[in-house]
Amino acid sequence: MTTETFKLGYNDIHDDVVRSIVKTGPKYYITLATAGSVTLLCFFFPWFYQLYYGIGAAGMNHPGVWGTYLASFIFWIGLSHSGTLLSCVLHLTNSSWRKAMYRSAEAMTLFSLVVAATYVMVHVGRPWFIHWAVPYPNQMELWPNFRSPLLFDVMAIATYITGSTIFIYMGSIPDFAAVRDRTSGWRNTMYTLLSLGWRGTDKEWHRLHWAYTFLAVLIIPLAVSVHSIVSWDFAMSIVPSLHQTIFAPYFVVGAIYSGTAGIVTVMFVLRKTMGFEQYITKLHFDNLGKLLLVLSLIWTYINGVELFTAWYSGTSEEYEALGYKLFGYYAWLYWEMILFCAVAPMLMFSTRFRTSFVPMLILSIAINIGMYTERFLIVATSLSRQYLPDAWGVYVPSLVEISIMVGSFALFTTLFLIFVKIFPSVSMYEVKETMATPKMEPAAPAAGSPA
Amino acid sequence: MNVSIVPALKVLRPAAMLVIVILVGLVLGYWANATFVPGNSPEQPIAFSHKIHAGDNEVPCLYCHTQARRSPSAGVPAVSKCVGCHLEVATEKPQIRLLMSYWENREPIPWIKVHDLPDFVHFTHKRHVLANIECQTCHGPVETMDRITVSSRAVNGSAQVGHPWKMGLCLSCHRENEVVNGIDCLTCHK
Amino acid sequence: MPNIDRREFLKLVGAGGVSVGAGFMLREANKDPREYLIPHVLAPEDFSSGLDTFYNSVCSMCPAGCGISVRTREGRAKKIEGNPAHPVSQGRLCTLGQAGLQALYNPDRLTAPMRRTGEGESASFEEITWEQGLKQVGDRLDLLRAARRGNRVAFLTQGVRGHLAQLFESFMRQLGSPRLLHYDFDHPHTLYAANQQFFGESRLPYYDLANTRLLLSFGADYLNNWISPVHHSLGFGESRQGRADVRGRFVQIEPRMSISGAAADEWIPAKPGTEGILALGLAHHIVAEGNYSGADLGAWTNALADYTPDAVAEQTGVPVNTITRLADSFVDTTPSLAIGGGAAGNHSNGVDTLVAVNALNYLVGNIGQEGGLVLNPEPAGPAVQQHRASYSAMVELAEAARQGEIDILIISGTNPVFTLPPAAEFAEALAQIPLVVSLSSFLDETTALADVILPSHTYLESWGDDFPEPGVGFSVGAVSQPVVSPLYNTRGTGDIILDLARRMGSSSVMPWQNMEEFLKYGWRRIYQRGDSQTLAQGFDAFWTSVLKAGAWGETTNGSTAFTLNPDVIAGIGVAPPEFSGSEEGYPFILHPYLSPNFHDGRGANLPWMQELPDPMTSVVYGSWVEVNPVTAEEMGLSEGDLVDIQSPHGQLRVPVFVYPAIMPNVIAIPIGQGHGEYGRYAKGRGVNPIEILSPLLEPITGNLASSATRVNLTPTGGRVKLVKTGGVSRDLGRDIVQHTSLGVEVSSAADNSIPITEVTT
Amino acid sequence: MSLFSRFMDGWRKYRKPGYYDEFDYHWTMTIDLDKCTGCEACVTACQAENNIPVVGEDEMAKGREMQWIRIERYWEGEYPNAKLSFIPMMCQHCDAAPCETVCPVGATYHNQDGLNAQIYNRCIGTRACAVYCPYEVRYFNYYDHEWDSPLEQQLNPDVTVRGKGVMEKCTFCIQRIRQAKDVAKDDDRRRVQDGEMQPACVQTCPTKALVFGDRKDHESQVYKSMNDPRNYRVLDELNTDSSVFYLKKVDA
Repeated sequence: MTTETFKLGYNDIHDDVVRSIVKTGPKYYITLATAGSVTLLCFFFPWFYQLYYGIGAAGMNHPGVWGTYLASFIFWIGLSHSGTLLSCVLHLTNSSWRKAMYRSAEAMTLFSLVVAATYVMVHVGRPWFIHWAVPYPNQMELWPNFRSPLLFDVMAIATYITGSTIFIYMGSIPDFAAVRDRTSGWRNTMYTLLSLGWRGTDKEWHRLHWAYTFLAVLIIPLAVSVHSIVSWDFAMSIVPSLHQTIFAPYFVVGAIYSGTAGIVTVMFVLRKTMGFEQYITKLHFDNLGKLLLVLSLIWTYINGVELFTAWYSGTSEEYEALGYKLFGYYAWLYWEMILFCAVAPMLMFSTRFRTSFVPMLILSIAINIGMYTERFLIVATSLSRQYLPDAWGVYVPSLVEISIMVGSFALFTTLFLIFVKIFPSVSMYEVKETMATPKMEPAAPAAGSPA
Repeated sequence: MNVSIVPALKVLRPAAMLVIVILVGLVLGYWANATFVPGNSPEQPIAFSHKIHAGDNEVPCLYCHTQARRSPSAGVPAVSKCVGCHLEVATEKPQIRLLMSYWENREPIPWIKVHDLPDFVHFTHKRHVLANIECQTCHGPVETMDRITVSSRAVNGSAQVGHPWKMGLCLSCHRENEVVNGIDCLTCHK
Repeated sequence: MPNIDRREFLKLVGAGGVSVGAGFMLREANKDPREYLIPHVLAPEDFSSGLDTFYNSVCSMCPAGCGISVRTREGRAKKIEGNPAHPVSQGRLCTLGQAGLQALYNPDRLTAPMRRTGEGESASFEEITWEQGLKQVGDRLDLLRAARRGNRVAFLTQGVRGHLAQLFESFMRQLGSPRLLHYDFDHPHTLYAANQQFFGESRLPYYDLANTRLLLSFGADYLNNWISPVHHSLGFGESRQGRADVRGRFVQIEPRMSISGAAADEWIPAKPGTEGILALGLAHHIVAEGNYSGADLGAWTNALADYTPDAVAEQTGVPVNTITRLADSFVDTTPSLAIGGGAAGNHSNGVDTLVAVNALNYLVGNIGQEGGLVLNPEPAGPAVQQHRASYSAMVELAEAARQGEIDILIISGTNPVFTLPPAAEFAEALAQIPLVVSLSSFLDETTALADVILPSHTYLESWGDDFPEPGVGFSVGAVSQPVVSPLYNTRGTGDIILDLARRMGSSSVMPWQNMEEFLKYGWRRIYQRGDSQTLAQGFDAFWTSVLKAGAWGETTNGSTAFTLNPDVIAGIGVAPPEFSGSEEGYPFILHPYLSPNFHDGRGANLPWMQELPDPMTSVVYGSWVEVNPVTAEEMGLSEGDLVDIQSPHGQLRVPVFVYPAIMPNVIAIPIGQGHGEYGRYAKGRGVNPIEILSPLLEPITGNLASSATRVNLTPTGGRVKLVKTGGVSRDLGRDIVQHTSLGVEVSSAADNSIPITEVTT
Repeated sequence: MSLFSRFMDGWRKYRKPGYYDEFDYHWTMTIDLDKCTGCEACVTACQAENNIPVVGEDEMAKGREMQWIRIERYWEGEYPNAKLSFIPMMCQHCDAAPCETVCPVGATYHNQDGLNAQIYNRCIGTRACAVYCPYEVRYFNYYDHEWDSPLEQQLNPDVTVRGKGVMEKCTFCIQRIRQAKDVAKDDDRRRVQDGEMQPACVQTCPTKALVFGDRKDHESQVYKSMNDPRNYRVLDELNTDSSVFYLKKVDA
């Protein structure tokens, strides 16, 4: 264990966290207001315009029928893998350094999933009929098409959202209780309801830990499957440079990669704004840095494989697609992606870099920009170069699309800001578990040892 | 310290009741409109009564709706058709006078469409009439109606799937009569 | 449940009331919009709702005269299809013909008679009644006629045939005016003149593509705009793959690859204007090889003495072996056929060129042969003189107008202001005429300058008839009947003329109330040609049968026997083409060609045509200049670069399209765009190459040598995105369009296959 | 539960081997590239028959053309030996269609006549089918199209006018097929005869390069020409098993 946490007593933790919820300065409200209004202006207004006018408001055309909407969708799904990874994997591997920040990570999971789901609505031409993609008996006697990877998507994401919601909620019940006991008025009422009458008896703790571990085990395969399925949307088509077996692992790794980078960003922000300097420490950045480094290496390898298979196939289709990716209309984006996601992360070989906050922040943001570009390229380049040369075309995003993309980040921020005022954004009880147990308090079983 | 949820729930009760009342209200209002102000039985320019014609006098449907036998659309009779009889029959009735005024000014009668399908449904009367399907199967007991209305009573029992003018009606009927390719989408949508 | 205090209760009641209202309105809001069923007052007998009715008629979108069959539903035209019974179209139709619907339903149609008010810039049109319009014109006509000065009236119309032509003629005869001009930009004057010279009759023969085994086309874009494209296409398909044993071979000789060039098996670029010389080169080889053994062999040998393959190769830029090969195969693979026209006919030596082509046919004995060139019988239609106006005739008209010799000009269907080069100064001439009357259905460039507009029906609303020329080897006629009731307050051209005739007191000579009556009167004569059985039925039965079938035919084959007038042979010879502008100052030769979509510009107001990708370049909405890749590279030009094209008589700014199949010193621009008027779809789009043509004449016909203008080409540095649907037009070894050679086919011929034998080349 | 069992039937039929052999008809088209002159009469015919909107210059510049059948052009060689070949490209009505598997709501499916159906009112506009289609012949309604009055009077009442957010494509003129079957039923024929019905493009093709008919009828013209030794299918290596056969261009 690192030294910082020892300076704290249980009460300090409570005070810090509860303060972060109860004490709300004007700064917070200003940020929330800005984020909210940006969401409204850049996300919802353009979207409603598009609903009224038709998808034509976006830049999509023939043959570029998919565009940034789908890219953003994949991006957000990818980001969502952060939480699952940290909470579940690290929980099971019993690596206690995760405990300070896994809840915000889970929040990221939840909210990026919400944003991703919204993007589905933005993407389709007639969202008012989206319910037809859900199997339910109806007088038309029609079922959705169960052979469609898009339908798998709907299922997978729905499951994933449900799972991670339960997961994050269950994990924070004891903390709700703790806050409940330190607040009054409407907050008290709210947390009373949220904590479901948690008393903190041994039995409760026991069950919590058991169920928590159980869920963790359940969610990991889910996380993997979700992004594999998303990748099948592309891989199951026969479009040159999309029709590849490597796509599932490629997407999963990419997802975890961008997700982890996302956590680094969020942690930095939390640390600065909520005053969690003592909980989120160099240690965390160091470990996450290592993780990132490994992921970036795997990601680069897979990219190489992708290029190689294209070249090795020797067909005109794959060649053209490959050449177009490397030197075509979008080439500069491709090389930007390589720089941010394959080259820059090499810096993290140095411990000094890993343990210094601001550089890590910048890098993490760069990585996510690069990863967004990757998703865009997957959609744009391959659709512009398909089988019939006389039908080739180029897709350029329109203002509406770009603004909605910006807006989606604002939407995410808004949701997150609301979250930090309702959920204890650092898991108090688990942090406590990392401390030496004083005699007075009822003992909790060691974390991660499933009963 | 109090950990029970019950007091918290108590606090919530008024809000909960409000919500419930509002929901009930919405449903009530919707239902009231649907039942007492049916949009599917409008006031026609001439109070033509199918009851008198098809019911009491047993004029066959195809006598006026001649098209139905050979065309996708059943069509409404030309004004001349009405006049053909009413030069003799019931000439004194005010409604007939109204009809005659249309006839003398050579104006068509702007009938309001009651039995309407979405534009993406290509129903053909011809095939159904030639297959000896009773008009009433879909149009309901027209011969009993003074003012025409979309009947929610479907003749064959199975056609109760939702509103009779929904796809369910067509499908169930096509299934029962084992229409060739009857449930292929392209049969009606093209 | 503990009791609720009263304010709590009131709150609930209030909320409940509001929500009931909300629910009520919700239902109200999602009720279906009200629709009406409007019945007929009197049931019409010719259609019943929900059922199609087909009317046979004649297409007037181009001079080919295809028979059409229009599908109508509830009295509205829904689709134009070819009339299977009509020998010209045989149930098929080109894209322009099908787009005729949009001429009928065009949002920019003239809906009522109009009169010009104000002068110059402030000029505008005010709506008037038919009575006013017809009176204004009729009175003036009456005055002139009474004063025996009817020759101060001029009548300018598009090329029309049949009884409408006759009507115009007798109308002008009543006025005693010789100034009746049929003007079309694309009328093949030189071809008629050449036939006059060679066959002694100014008529077109029937080109039997269907049965030919080798077609040499000297610049004639027979699949696109030349004479009768649909019928030629039918022949092309038949000749290519329609016959069990042989596959017709097609060779196209032209400086820029046209649609016909693309369809051909061999495309041979010859220097512009030297097509005739090439033809004579072939002729020389044929005679020299002793493949011609006619009585007049000697005469031929002398006439062709100068056209040795080497000399010809030197002049035309076509290699010697190609010339000899073509000549030999032309002799060997009979029946063969040589046709000439298009750009080849629009040079200073146009007539000679086409005579040379006829000579080629004569030498191998294709004339009167099946699969060759069949002479047509006298058209069955009413006898009318030739009123075809060449360029110089139009210039004369303009000159006369400038001299103040013309008081009234009636314009019908044609648009000279657009299709005449500015050098003719036609627009200026119009300004000099006191009363210009336009009978057009659209506000085109010429109509915009008229004083009175008496808008005509479109051809789908009016009566008429047509006797297609060339016939198909026998006499063909068809009546065009109205397929829909008129949309607007317009009248049929024939009816307008008859009305005017009445107003100038010619009703005694032209007693017919309307065009239909006149048609019936005229067709009575054709009816009388019928056999006893037809006559027995009586005229009305005959008339209905013609309307029903949409076509009338009579198998009186033209005279197959043909003897060549000896002094024609002496006169044979093609001079090298002249061009306007020096080769130094103007290094490029401008090759303007009729756009597949717009013909001579008449199709430019049809949205379908505007949005139809040009077959060769896939460009939509706009103009472009086609440049050879090598030239483009030398000048550093690429697709979309704006260039200035300068001729001695004008300048245009057009984007470049790098075109793989055009001679390095030739540039091509499609005709049809560049309208200044003519409705929302045509106006202000692209450029009109006619604007920069030099008024160089073909001496014999006096027609414009439209392919003989030299231009230079200067990059402006500007750049636009050429709007086109095509991506990369090279199939990078993907075998999308697969080819096969004849030999393989024969060997791998499976059962129920079409065996194709080697065509010796 | 009957609904469920029905669903299971529907599910099984996809896995049943040789399911597609059980069609009553098997509508097929052959296109003789040796006859095709690229005149584009078929394009206009299709546009008129199927209520295909005119999108205008700006939309064209964005690459949003709508014509269901398009003429593709491929150049070979350089001047003076440049050659140009045209190839009409429309929905190939593949019997193993990639687009059919991907539509989440089953708006596009294979019907018993071997047609690749597109049900506009079921489409939710994911555009996945357009991505999966290797021939790129599916066109999307990016907005509600308008006809300048009175051009709308030309619209074909037998064909639905598509609204925004809906995918559309060549249907082999299903409305004409339906009508032909209707006529056949009237005079108690079980089958539609060869040549009795033709799609707009086939009907108008001036060189008769396009032939359409029922593959099951071995006397039909289309059956003969699809067995011509020159026949091939575009992108056959993708095993889409398409119903449009092309006849090779002959070099001579």
